[in-house]
Amino acid sequence: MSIASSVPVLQARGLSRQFGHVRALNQVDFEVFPGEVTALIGDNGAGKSTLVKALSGNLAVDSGSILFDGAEVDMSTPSAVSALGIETVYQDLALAPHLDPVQNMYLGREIPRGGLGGLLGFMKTKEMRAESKVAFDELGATVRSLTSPVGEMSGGQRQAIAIARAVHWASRVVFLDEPTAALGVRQTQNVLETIRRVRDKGIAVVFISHSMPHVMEVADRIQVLRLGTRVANIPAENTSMEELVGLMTGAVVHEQSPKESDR
Amino acid sequence: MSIASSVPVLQARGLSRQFGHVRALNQVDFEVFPGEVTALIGDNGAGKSTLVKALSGNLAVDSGSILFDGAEVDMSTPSAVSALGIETVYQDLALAPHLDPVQNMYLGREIPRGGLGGLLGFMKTKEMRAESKVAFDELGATVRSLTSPVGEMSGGQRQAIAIARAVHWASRVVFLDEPTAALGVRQTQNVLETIRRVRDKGIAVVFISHSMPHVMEVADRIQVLRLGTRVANIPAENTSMEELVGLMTGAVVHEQSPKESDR
Amino acid sequence: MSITKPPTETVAIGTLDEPKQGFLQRLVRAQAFQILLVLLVIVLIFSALAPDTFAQWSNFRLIIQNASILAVLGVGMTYIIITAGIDLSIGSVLVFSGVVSAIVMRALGGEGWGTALVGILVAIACGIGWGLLNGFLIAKAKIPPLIVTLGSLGMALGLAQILTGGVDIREVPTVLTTTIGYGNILGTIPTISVIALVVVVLGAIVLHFTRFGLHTYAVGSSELAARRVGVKVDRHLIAVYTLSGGLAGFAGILSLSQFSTTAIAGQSQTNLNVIAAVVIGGTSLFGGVGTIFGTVVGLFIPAVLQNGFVITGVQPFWQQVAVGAVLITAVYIDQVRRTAAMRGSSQSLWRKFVSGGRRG
Amino acid sequence: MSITKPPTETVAIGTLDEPKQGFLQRLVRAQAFQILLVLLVIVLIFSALAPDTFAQWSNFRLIIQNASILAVLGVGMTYIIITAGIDLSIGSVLVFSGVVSAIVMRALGGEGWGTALVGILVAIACGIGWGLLNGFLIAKAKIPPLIVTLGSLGMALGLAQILTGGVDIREVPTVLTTTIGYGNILGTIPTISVIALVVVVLGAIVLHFTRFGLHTYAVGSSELAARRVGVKVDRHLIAVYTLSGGLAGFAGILSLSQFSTTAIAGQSQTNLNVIAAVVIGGTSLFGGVGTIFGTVVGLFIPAVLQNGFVITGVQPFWQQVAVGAVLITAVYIDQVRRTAAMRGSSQSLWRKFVSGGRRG
Amino acid sequence: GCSGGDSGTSTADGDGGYEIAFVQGVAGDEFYISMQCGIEAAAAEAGATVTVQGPEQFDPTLQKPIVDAVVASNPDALLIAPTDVTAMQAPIQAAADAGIQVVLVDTTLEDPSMAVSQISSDNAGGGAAAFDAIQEAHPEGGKVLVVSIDPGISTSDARGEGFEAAVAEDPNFESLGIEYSHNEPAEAARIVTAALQANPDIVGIFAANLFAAEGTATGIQQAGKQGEVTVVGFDAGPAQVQALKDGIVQALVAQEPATIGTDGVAQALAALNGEPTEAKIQTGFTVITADNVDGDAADAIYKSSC
Ligand SMILES: Nc1ncnc2c1ncn2[C@@H]1O[C@H](COP(=O)(O)OP(=O)(O)OP(=O)(O)O)[C@@H](O)[C@H]1O
Ligand SMILES: Nc1ncnc2c1ncn2[C@@H]1O[C@H](COP(=O)(O)OP(=O)(O)OP(=O)(O)O)[C@@H](O)[C@H]1O
Ligand SMILES: [Mg+2]
Ligand SMILES: [Mg+2]
Repeated sequence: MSIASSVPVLQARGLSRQFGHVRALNQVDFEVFPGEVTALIGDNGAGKSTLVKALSGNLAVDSGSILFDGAEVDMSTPSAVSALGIETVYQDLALAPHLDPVQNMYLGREIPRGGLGGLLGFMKTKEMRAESKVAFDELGATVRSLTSPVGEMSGGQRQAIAIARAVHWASRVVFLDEPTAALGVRQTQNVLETIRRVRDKGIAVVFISHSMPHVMEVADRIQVLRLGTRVANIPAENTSMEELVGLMTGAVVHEQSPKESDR
Repeated sequence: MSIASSVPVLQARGLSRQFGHVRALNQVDFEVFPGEVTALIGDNGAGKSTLVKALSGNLAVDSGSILFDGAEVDMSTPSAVSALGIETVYQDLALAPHLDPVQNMYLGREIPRGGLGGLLGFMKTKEMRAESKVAFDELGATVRSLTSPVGEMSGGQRQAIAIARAVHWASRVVFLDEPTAALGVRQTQNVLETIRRVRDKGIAVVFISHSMPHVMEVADRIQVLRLGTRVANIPAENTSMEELVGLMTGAVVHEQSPKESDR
Repeated sequence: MSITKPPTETVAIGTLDEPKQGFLQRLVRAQAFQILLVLLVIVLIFSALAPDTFAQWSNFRLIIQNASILAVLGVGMTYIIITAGIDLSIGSVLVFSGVVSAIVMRALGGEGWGTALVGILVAIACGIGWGLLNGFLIAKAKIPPLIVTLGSLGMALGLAQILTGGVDIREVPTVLTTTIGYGNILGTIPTISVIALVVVVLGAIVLHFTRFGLHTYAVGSSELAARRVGVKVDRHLIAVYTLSGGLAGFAGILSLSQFSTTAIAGQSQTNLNVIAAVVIGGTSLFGGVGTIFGTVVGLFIPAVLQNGFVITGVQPFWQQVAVGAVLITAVYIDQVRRTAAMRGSSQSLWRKFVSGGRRG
Repeated sequence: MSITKPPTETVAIGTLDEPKQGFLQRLVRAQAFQILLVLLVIVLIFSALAPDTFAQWSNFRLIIQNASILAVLGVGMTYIIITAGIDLSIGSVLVFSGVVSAIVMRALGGEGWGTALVGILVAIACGIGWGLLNGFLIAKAKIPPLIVTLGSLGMALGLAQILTGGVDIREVPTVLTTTIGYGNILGTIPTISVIALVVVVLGAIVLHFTRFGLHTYAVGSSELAARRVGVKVDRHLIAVYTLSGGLAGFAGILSLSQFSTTAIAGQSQTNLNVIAAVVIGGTSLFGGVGTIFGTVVGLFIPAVLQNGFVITGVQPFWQQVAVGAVLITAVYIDQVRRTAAMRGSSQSLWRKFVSGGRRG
Repeated sequence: GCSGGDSGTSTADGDGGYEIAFVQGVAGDEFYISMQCGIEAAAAEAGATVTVQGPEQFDPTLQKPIVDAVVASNPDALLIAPTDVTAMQAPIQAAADAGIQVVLVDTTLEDPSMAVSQISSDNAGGGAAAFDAIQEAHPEGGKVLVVSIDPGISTSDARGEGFEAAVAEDPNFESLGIEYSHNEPAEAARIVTAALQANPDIVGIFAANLFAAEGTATGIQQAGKQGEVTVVGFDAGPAQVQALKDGIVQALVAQEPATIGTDGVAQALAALNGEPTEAKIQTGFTVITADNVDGDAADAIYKSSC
């Protein structure tokens, strides 16, 4: 089912981060392997989004280290992280509301014109539009206008744009923070399928969702956060929905050291 | 299962609304009955949120009429609508990010102090805090701090606050636009249970969701929007997930006039 | 889907919460404490440089006196900026109200409290009139506040000039100048400053403790959210601009009392000075955050700087340079300290936004 | 869950889309077309009132000539306001650059192009210097733009006064005054206006068609989003403030050419005038929206009004009142027409926000 | 100091020299700089030190805090150009009450009794003289315009009024009134171009201060009316004199700032030394034209550096 290798492409060790009196991350270990879909689940406020932000260069942690391909690299800014081939769909999406879907899709990665025009910053607008259309179609997104600002679009349309963008650019890791939350039934199925397709290209996928059926459907490995701590890291086939829900709420406690459960 | 009466508490007739070249609503009829959970479903961009905004005084329609308790009343502003006992959880939530959960919960409905203090605008802060805590607890919300701005909170925490607010104030109709999208498993169950409880108090609930299992779990009646038009209005027991999905995507077409299917 | 319903345990609400905070704590933590430290440092430096001249009550007294009118204006401006608005017209409205009030008092004649009281009411009424106009155009006609108040700036000043023919009116009842303008309370505290203090304290109480203040924050935090939950946003905006206008009118009578003239050519810098004070005090131009206390501290920083520079004999041209540099430095230090207080949250964009950091 | 995968039909993308839009269409639709109509109406009214004096090319020529320097400044300000920033320092930077350039040219001596060219480069370099400083403090030190540019306003002006001892320099190479200042192209088109037009057109092309322009909108639309997708937000902000500074420096040499003096104290209103023009032109102070074309139209509305009022003999005091009133009315009409063009979207708060309506 | 040097800093000298503070009506104005030169020269002779301060605009609300601070710094004498006859009354009274010898220079107060002396220019007379110069150039009469600063500034208002009063006495001339340039050359240029467009028969323009004159000159050049319109400026800084020599301005009304400054110091020192003082000194003005600029009026030109 997975073509996973044994070196994690991204590995976090002992991450902690406190906001005021709230300890959002508390000594979290986390790792993702190429060609594997890792589901990250947990109750509301468990720290999932905070972990994603920390791993995508958007949030400084108080302590802990992050390794990429087994080595420490600069992951302090979003642009450094995307240069490593890591893309993220944030829970709050973070699209530029006044820009259109195509501009959002290519923001920061515009295709320059050839020659002098390109040096001066002119862009291949038509090409970008055509490629975006293909990417949106692939997800079955119902984006009805490619020239309206995304701020005017429906929740699901915006989510589809953000997913299309991340999937299009990721080459090593893609984080999807509740990507299907606003999507229709059909779009959700497309996204789950896309996740599998991306995984099969050897890219590591981190899938955050509150929908246990979806998690069971695509995940190869499941890591559970509870109150800022990882309480489980288990292969998807070895668990059940009941166990996962118990782990998230604290009704079930795994008597395991994180090291033992690794792979 | 439902204590529905036969006069719709809220009824929309032939609502249309166009944005630029996009026809978001196209001659939509829609009605909700007291003590009934009406699920409103449809593909992304079908017009569900637009319909909710139109029915909650947030959007002027191009044509069509809205009746409350069978009569035309002023429903042009959100405050007029909430005065009728109609509350809404919007898909984009619309909390004031700099205010804390308690302030958001009571915004526009603050409890005044007694006597002169009340006239001068002083508020019963402690009482509001205590009541908010009860409301959040009821939903099992994981709001960790009652004094932090909600802009700092996780997606699920914010959603829980918005739901708690709407449920707390609604006396006739409550619109829930994808209320469980960001919620954890446990919180989702609580919200579904809350929906049933509210329904049993005789309040009409409009539940928008892309999760067919949740829809089937709580809905008494299901109305389907497709490209801005209502294509079905059916009791929940007479349908199946497959049929609903087909209706939403256009794979199944109901050969029915809306009038016939009414109740 | 067969998920067994998990126990509805009541989790964590408030359990990790900060200890309950009193009024003082909230004020101090929230906004303006760091900038107060900056002000104190400035005062200490000048006191060390010029202990005999700067660090005297007689000098502080005058600094406070000169800041009093601006403080009254600052209260209204703080409300407006918290709603994410702006009011450029306050200086002109001040002048206009002073002019009308002076004309009325001249017509009534007399130097006593009767005339003065009518003048005060007229000035406030004029200010309220302009404020209502501003608020109405902003809330109902949906014209951007910058344009509306730029327009009323010109209109109020032009009308003041038309009413006076461009010649200042200098007949002001003596009771105003002797009591409000230059009178003292307890022998040494300027009456005008006590009046300003009352306005400031009332403004702060209303902003931080009442429904009106809460709605001011709500409108600035998210107008959409406020509107959706049924806050009467339009009415509130009108009220806030009216408040600012009324305070500008009141400041007009204070200015008349202090200067015994309508000073129609004056107040050209007032709007920018007051806006700067509000922003120095930690209020974000993007709305939703701010305190009156911060504004008052924000007023004193440039005032103390100018006073100190004059006393230590810094050349006027260099003063401008120095005030500019110190302003930037002060806000920067405030920034850094606040960030540090948040414990390494320097990457939290949200927090930066909330604290008015990046873009305010 | 057994949902049969529905057909992945390619729905609706672009099918309901507007017909493809050219450059002109985009410009016109997007922002500034309505306000252009307002300008035209104002011109028509004055033309009817004073056909022999107002409605003459000779008069329009002068209006255009007098608006040229502000147009150059307006280009930079439009970029800045689109990023949700503000630059109060342009007037002072203009003066400072003019002063330094005049001093350098005086030291070099000579009335020819050699000296003038050095002067032009020096002025632009000075402007860039201040712009860099502003940008750095805003982007890196995270100090609010209002405070930074208020500070550099004072600093640049103070330094200009220190450099000259407060006395204007009047020695400007004659080539500058005869060609740029008062020269004409094609006999009747002021050279300075042609220069300004080139700057405006270049500014518009870069803003609307290049990556740089796109990132400007992105930063203003959502700084967080831009940062997250890897746009170098800090670098971009520095670049935008540097652009504005450089243009202010260039405007400094234009001003020298036109007035043959450094006019140190004479730019106190420039910043507000330019900001007002940008906002009249439909750019939102909250960022993300705006056009250069709108700014240019926004500059001409007050300029034409003033010219028309003087020509039709309106009393100076009344002029201020009338300019204020017409300003508000113009923006209001623009607002209403734009809203109507959106077909009844008057309730769409989002659209209002996008179009800079409510709060910009 | 006026040369940008360090003479503005008061050095607490041990030689017992007096400390004199000079508060300008507005900082960075050549008129006050020339006055400052006179003051510093006279003070240097007497071994006194001078501190100079001034507000950014001619605005009592900006000048008052400065005066308050100057008083707090406790100089021996205060030379001040009050920006308003009533608004500055109380702060200056406070200075006198603190034992500081006050000399009012250039402008005065409603009740100047606390001052040891008041030395003022005749601004209204200067305005009338400006009209005389236009009258001389255009004996046939015509339309005239005043470009002033802002309404409410006592000095420029007096100039405008003096000018208008003189126009009213000559039936051949018609005044188009006073326009206000808000102290911006660009604004003055816009006004003048529009006025010339509406009234091509304007024969004379009186520009009430330096920026008004510079903008007026620019406007006339833009309209291509050099030589047809007589421009009379007020004050005679190097810039104005340059304009006069270039033929852009035809006449200048010069006050005597240096004399005011010298006299002011003399009066202050007299008061400090317990000698008799002169309660009121009126200084005159000189009309400078191209004919006398290098001749007998050369002394009237203001200095931009001492
Ligand atoms: N910028 C911030 N400032 C203060 N507290 C924060 C901030 N961001 C997150 N928190 C807090 O940290 C905790 C973890 O939040 P996070 O968003 O990571 O949760 P989550 O697991 O993603 O939850 P959800 O499922 O609801 O999205 C929450 O209690 C939240 O209130
Ligand atoms: N303010 C607006 N301006 C322009 N177009 C809009 C606006 N609001 C909605 N639309 C368009 O109207 C259509 C319906 O949007 P709506 O938000 O109602 O969909 P929805 O059914 O709620 O979808 P979702 O399930 O994704 O939330 C979409 O195509 C959307 O792009
Ligand atoms: Mg989350
Ligand atoms: Mg929706």
